[in-house]
Amino acid sequence: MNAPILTYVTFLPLLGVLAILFIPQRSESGKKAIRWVSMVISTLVFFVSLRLYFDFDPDVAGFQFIEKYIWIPSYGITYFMGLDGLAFWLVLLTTFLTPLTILSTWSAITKKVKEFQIMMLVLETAMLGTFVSLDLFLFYVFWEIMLIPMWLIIGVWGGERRIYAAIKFFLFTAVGSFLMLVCIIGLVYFHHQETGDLTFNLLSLYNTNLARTYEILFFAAFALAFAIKVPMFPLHTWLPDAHVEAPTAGSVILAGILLKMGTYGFFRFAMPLFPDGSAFFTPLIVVLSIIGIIYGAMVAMVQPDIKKLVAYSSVSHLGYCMIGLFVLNRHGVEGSILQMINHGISTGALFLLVGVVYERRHTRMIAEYGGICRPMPIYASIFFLITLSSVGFPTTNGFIGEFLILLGVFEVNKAAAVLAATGVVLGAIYMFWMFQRVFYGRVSNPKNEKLKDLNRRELAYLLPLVALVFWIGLYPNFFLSKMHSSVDHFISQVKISAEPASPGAVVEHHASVDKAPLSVSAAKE
Amino acid sequence: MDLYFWVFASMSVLAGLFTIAARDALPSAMGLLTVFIALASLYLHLHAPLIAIFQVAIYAGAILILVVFVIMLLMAPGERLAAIQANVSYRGAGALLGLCLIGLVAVGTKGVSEIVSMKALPEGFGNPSMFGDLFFRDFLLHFEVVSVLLLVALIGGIYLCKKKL
Amino acid sequence: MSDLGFSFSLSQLWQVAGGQIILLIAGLVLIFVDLWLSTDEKPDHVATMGWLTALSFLVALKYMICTGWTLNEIVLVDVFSTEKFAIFVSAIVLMAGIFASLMSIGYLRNNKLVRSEYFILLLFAVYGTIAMVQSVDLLMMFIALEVMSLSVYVLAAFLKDDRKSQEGALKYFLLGSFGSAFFLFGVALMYGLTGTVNITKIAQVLSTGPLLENPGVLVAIAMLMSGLFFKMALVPFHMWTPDVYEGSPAIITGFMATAVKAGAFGIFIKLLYVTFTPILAHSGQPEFQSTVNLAALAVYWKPLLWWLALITMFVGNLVAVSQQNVKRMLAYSSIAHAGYMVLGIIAANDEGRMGVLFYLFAYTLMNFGAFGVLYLLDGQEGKAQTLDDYKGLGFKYPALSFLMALFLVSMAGLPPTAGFIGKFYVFAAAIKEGYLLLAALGIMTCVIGAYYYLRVIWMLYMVEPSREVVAGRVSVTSMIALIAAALGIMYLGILPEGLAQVANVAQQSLAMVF
Amino acid sequence: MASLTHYIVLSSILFGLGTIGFCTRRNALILFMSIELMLNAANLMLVAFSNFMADMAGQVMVIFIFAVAAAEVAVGLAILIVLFRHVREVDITKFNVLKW
Amino acid sequence: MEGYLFLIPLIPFIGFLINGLLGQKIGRSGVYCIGCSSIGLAFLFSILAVYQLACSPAEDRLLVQTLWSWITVGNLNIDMALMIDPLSAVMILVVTGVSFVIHIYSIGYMAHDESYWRFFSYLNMFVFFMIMLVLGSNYIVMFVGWEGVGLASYLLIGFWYKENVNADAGKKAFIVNRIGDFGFLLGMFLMFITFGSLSYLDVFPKAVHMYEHGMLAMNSPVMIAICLLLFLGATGKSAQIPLFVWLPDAMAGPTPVSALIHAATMVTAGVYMVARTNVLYTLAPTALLVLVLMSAATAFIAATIGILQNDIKRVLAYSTVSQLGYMFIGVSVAAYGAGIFHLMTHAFFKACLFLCAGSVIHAMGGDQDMRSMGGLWKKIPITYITMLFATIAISGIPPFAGFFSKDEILWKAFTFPYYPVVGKIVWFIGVLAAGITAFYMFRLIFMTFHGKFRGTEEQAHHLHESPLNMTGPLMILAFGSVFGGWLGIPHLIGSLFGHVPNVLENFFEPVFANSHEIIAAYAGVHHHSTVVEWVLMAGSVAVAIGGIFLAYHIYIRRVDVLPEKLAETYSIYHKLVYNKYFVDEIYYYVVVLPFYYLSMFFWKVVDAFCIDGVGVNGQAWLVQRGSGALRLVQNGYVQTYGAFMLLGLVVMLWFFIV
Repeated sequence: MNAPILTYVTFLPLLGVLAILFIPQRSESGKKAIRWVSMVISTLVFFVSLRLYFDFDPDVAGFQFIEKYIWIPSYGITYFMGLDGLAFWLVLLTTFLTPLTILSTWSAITKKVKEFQIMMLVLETAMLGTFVSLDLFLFYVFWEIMLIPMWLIIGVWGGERRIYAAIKFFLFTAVGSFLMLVCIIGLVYFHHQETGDLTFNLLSLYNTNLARTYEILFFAAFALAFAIKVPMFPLHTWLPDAHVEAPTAGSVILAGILLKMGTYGFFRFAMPLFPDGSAFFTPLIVVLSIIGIIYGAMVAMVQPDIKKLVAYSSVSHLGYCMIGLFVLNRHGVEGSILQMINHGISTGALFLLVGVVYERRHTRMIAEYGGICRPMPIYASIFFLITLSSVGFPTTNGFIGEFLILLGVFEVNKAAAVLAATGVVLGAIYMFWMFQRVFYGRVSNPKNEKLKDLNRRELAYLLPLVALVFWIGLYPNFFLSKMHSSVDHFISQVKISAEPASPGAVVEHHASVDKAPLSVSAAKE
Repeated sequence: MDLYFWVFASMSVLAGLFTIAARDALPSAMGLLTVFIALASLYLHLHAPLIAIFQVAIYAGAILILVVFVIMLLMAPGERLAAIQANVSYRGAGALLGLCLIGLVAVGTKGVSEIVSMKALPEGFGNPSMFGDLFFRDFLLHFEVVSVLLLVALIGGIYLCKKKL
Repeated sequence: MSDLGFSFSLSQLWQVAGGQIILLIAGLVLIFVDLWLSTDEKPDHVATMGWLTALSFLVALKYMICTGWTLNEIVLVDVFSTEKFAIFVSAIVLMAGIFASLMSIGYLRNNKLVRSEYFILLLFAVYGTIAMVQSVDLLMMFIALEVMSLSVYVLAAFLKDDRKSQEGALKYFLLGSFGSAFFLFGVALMYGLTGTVNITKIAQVLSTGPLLENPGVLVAIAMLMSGLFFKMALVPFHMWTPDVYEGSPAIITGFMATAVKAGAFGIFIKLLYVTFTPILAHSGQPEFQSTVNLAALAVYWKPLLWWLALITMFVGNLVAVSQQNVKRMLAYSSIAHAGYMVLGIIAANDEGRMGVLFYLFAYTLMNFGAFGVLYLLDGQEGKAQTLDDYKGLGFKYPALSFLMALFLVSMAGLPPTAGFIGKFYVFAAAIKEGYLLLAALGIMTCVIGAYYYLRVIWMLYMVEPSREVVAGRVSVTSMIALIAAALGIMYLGILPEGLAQVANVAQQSLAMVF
Repeated sequence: MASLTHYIVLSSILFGLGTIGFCTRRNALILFMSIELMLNAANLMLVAFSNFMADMAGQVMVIFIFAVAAAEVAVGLAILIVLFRHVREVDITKFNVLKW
Repeated sequence: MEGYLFLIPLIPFIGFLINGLLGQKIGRSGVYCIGCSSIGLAFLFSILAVYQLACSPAEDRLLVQTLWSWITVGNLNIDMALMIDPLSAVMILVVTGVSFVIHIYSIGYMAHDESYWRFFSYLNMFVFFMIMLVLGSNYIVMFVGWEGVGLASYLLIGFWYKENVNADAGKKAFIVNRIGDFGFLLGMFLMFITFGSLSYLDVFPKAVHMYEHGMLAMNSPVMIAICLLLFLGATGKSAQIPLFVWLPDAMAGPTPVSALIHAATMVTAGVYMVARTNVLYTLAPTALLVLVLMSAATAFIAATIGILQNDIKRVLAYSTVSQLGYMFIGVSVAAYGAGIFHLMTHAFFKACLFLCAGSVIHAMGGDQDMRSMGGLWKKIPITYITMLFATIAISGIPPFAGFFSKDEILWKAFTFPYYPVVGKIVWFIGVLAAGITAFYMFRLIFMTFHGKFRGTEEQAHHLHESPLNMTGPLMILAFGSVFGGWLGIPHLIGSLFGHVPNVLENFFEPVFANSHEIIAAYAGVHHHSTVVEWVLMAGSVAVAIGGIFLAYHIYIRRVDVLPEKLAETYSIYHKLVYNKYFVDEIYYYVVVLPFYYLSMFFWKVVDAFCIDGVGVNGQAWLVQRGSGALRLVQNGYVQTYGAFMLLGLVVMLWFFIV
């Protein structure tokens, strides 16, 4: 067994917290030191996580880098971590985005620097933990821990209505996740009844045969928790508020990673655990996703606030991810996963970009800008490239994701695909309209005349994102190749068991499900 | 027909009613005194002479006197509380609920007497020596704890009432 | 049997009630120490008294754990028992006592109260609680309950110059007496029905005779329970809680919310399970085999507790939302917590009882922590208790605020804190027994709970200060206690298994109480 | 000879009167007395049972309840007196600062 | 062998990067040099590739270069691959050739613009994407180019972004194109699930195979759907009804852009795509019917709008729309070669026309209104002559290029094998449109170059011929306009001169062979007499000449009275046509505004009020209020508290006993 690399990756940021705790922040140099420590640690985390890339075996359908220790034996709770093709990318996305985000706070966060950086690092740990946990309890713990730092980031360092936004964010998420906890426990006990095995181990729980009613019930609760996070229409209203009020870094992490937890949750938990439930709810979710795509785009279009616009665009984009997941074919699911990464990159970048002008002008209103293409050409160019990614321009990442998803949807339901594809048009409308109002025309506001273009630090955190946009756009196989087996496995998990049970099929399915994780652990140990 | 019982029972109920119905505190205390005495009489009837004595000595003699002292201390003679009744609805509800309680308890305990293992009273039941035996054997620990209780009451009372200790 | 005719030997007494005896002796010693010291009243003396009290709690704790926990059999002296359950609850109470005495040193100084009766009363309150938890005799329960209550009444009224304190205490006293009258009536009725006041004997008698079909038993149960519900502060027996908590000195509020509640829950669980459920049948003793019949009573108390838990969680959390005074808000929150704990009791399984014990432990840590910070931020009782006062203190008093935030997060039941694990245990237990709906509804009230807990945190960190608030002097003892509580919360939140095992062993011992 | 039932009913009536008094009266001292009434009801019950079951324990318990009642009254009155110093009233509807 | 194919797009791309990133540093000449030479090199490599292709035997005319495996998911396997076959060969020559010429022209045209480097980099980018579009070996790569040229178009239309109008036009172009792309995407999906691939080399043979083996019926709904969806894409890109509205606005861009993108290359991408997909279209006659009707309508309506436009570039823009309609008529009567032929000749003369117009505008100092021009021919003779040639070409006067291509289209329409009657009608519309085209094009010539100068003194003073780097391209393109048609000389005429071969048709044969076979097998081979063909040819020429004379009559001979008089006499029609049939307005009020208000409704009512207000904050309000109400129960009276305890007890007892 190799070194417990997932544990290292997950908890390394806490080391940074420890270091930062002892740096006084009264002086300017202290603040600088804090920032640097935070930056260095998170970069280190990224490099450590890169190690995963080299060791990741794309042919394995189950989980890799497995770590399992007994934690709370009386409830069968374990410290159980592992990665598959989806979690793998989300972990990398997290470790990649965090240092960039921290870099973006250099001049944005000048008060309470220490607390802020601590929150960022704690948040990173929580997010990573969420993605790598294979024990439902462990997952839930990380899932909830993540709430607090994010809540504080929005609430303490946010804008005018930060408290409203923060508490809305918190309560929305709490409603879903608390209910989910009840259902997690319920599931565990049903599993216990069935097999006599009391465990929170996800892989064992996959094999639970629940009564259909309970599958539907539990899926509903899980789906609620995740759908709020995604967020799906009509549970999305926390998002615009949270995004608008959060500081730039908060928005980036929120959009880039936190929202992925919703879709990730569907992929990892809700759907494979309750295939019948997911089959039952698929029509509803598809409809809501389509509504989300169209509605999100339309509402985004009329937003006067750039951040809000991007927030609503997230609703639209995440609609794609959801619908892609639920069509349950390779194209849809892989597209959806890729779209998760894409959205993390491009929407993250958009928020960073908005943050750049916000820092200079302290307003996010589109009407306050106009014509800033001229004072800030580099900024405009990068913004434009990211805009392209956001609207799914071919050769950018957005296209690959949307294309695969829509193709996947089309294979299953043509009408749904047609409706979903309108998002392609709508996306162009709101993004380009916004771009035009912000960057084109004459400089209408004299305050914008003297705007400074991007400095080197800003370029340093934006360019990697731009590079990724095109990397994924031009060579998506690099990313896709790692997820094929996991996605196949996922589809077989959800699909086969969702089919009306002929006894043979069920047995076969169980055998196949059992095999994969076991073989992995055997191989690894 | 047990006249003794009925006399003192009705006396205690009436006195009890008077206790809670009297406008002033002092007559109310007198009502309570009557209840105590009526109950003491019933205790005698129930072969509990010692309790009857204690009832009169401790309850009527000590506790109630304490209450009366406090009444004297805190209220001017004949002082009445303002006529306007605050919080009437709740109090009405309370009275109603109290009546319900009586009814329910009475209904609930209707069959109790059939179940309780009736025994003929042994010789000397209720006499002090028997009482003392029990008191100092089976209830020794209770006694000790009650002494602590009284100590607490003592300390508390002293602390609260004395202005400067 | 000694020649005095006692049914127990002194060594047995020492084994079973050693902790109580230590506390009693300490109490008496302290009275004399007090008398000796109080010839010239100085704050130092109060501190000395505080330290001595804490020390005696510690000694008692040590004694109870080292002696009681290692006993393989339950030792009984007819009225007291030393089953591990009682020891566990007593340990919680003693822990609360230690917290209370340590914090009180600072509290009394900040409030310029140089009165050492405080500690004596505290000591007797703890003594009463432990005696209550250890008792297996309804009469002793009642008397011990009164010892505890009277001490706490006086402590609640301890701020003689503060009208609120007095008013709260009087309400507490009146309603408490009212409640214990219920209990007493229940005791009397139960005695009449079964001919005994010993809870195991009651169980035996109830299960063998024709009594189970008699509604009189149910009347008695209802009376007994409602007396205890009062102390547990379940809706609708909770009405005293907010007023008394708000009025009382902060530390005493903390004590009431933790030790008294722990005692009440402890005795309630013991009474309920030993007397009214078939738990004794698990002991394997032939004379208790008949108690399996007591399962029939579940039809009565389970739905009752179901509704009570729901209403309690709901009302506690809901009303807390509109509270401006943090102390009062915490009072409502403690009501809500009681509701969660009842969830574990309804489950009526090992996990549930274990969960309640764990919950009580965690709850004691976090609640005492919160009240500790509250009094420190307060300066002098009542000076800065409202949410308005808390505005912007987060960066002015970072350590205190952080601790407050931690305690509140734990109360809100968010990981990785003990509060979360505690909630997890009780909910898991309820769900295991199929109370999915109740669990779901209950957990929704947690959302409301999260809202008002977080509101305090956001007042601390996210709002600009509205007026100048000067926190009181932070005494070392308080800080030690707070940090200990915080570490405990974190530790239990991450590694709960150890305590859970202990709690499990403790709850299992309930089956052996006879 | 009155039966046990008579005593139980009498006891519950007295107990009920106590609760009614507690819930309706505003004079704090009458509230005290109502509580005493309730305790006495319990005492009566104990003595009655003790008599009919021929078990002295019931009587012994009554003694303890006397003690408890005495202690309660002592403390309660003390608190009332302290509060009286602040409010100059024994009307409990005036003890209404703490609410909501 | 084919290893250099990737250089054709790569070089412009590198040019784009250099100009874009370092444009400000390397100075004007550097930018010009890189901008033009990169296209020049691409052109050279294109010639090389086409040469190689032409040298190989007809059945081997195919070069494929797979660059890398792009998207591999499940059975979807898309390579980033380039392919050149006769069809793309012609296109690539047109694209790189015309681009090169226009790049050179741009040096002069953009000489005074401060953002010249940006212009050149965009232009290079456009060429890159256009090459990708043409050379892509599957629909996805084509889609890359397809969207990419749209992007370049967006950037170039809005090149002078300081004017919001320009930026608006760019945005409009992009969004309208996106609507088309929406169809394109869906078409691809449908194609993928039908044929399991998106590569040309898989799809077409498979379609033929399936057809031949009866797995795919002629005119099956799937095929119709695919074809129509793809055509929706084409209507966006190629400005056909109903998505043509963006093109006239796109004239906001610099004139070279209009010439290159909005006349010669990008807008013809739709035609290319349909020709590329010929097999599928051939299998879907109904789709072709729709296409032909739409395109005929486009050709006619756009031409009528062209009559009354006063902005010189707008006239050309509508003319482009109309001509694109022509091309689509060509491809939609299954005469794919004819469509491409017209595409090629159109590239020459329309590019030439635009560049000339640019030259005129240049001379006029930026003024584009023909009403302020007149009599310019003396001042800018080269421009005049080249423009005249191009105009004659577009009017379809033999032997200019336009005549051949237009005539072939008309003839093929007349002999439309699937729907002969419709074909005849379309022929008639086509001839009519040709006449109108001739009319308004000459109107343009007459208003601009003849008569009196109507502009200001200053403009008159400013008038000058453009420099050589601008007139040179004009001449080259004019040359193309004159002689370009000879590549596709019809058999009829070719036989007159001793079997001059129709080079183009022969060259294309391998690409369209399958379609021709299918048509022949399905509709049979009809032989039309040469007499009919001659008569039709003469008829269309006559109509064109008639149009020219009409223009002459109105705008030269009776210019003082007739235009106004006509406008008054037919004021309703005048207004209608003058305002472009109010299409923009209709779209605005029927689509844009409702859409906007619907969005506002969603935001303000559904989101803010219903979900957030009632749903979310409503619950919070409920909790707050509930809390506020419930706390009042806690009224501070001991009796109340006692009553509640009593209540609890009573309820418990009730529950237990009763």
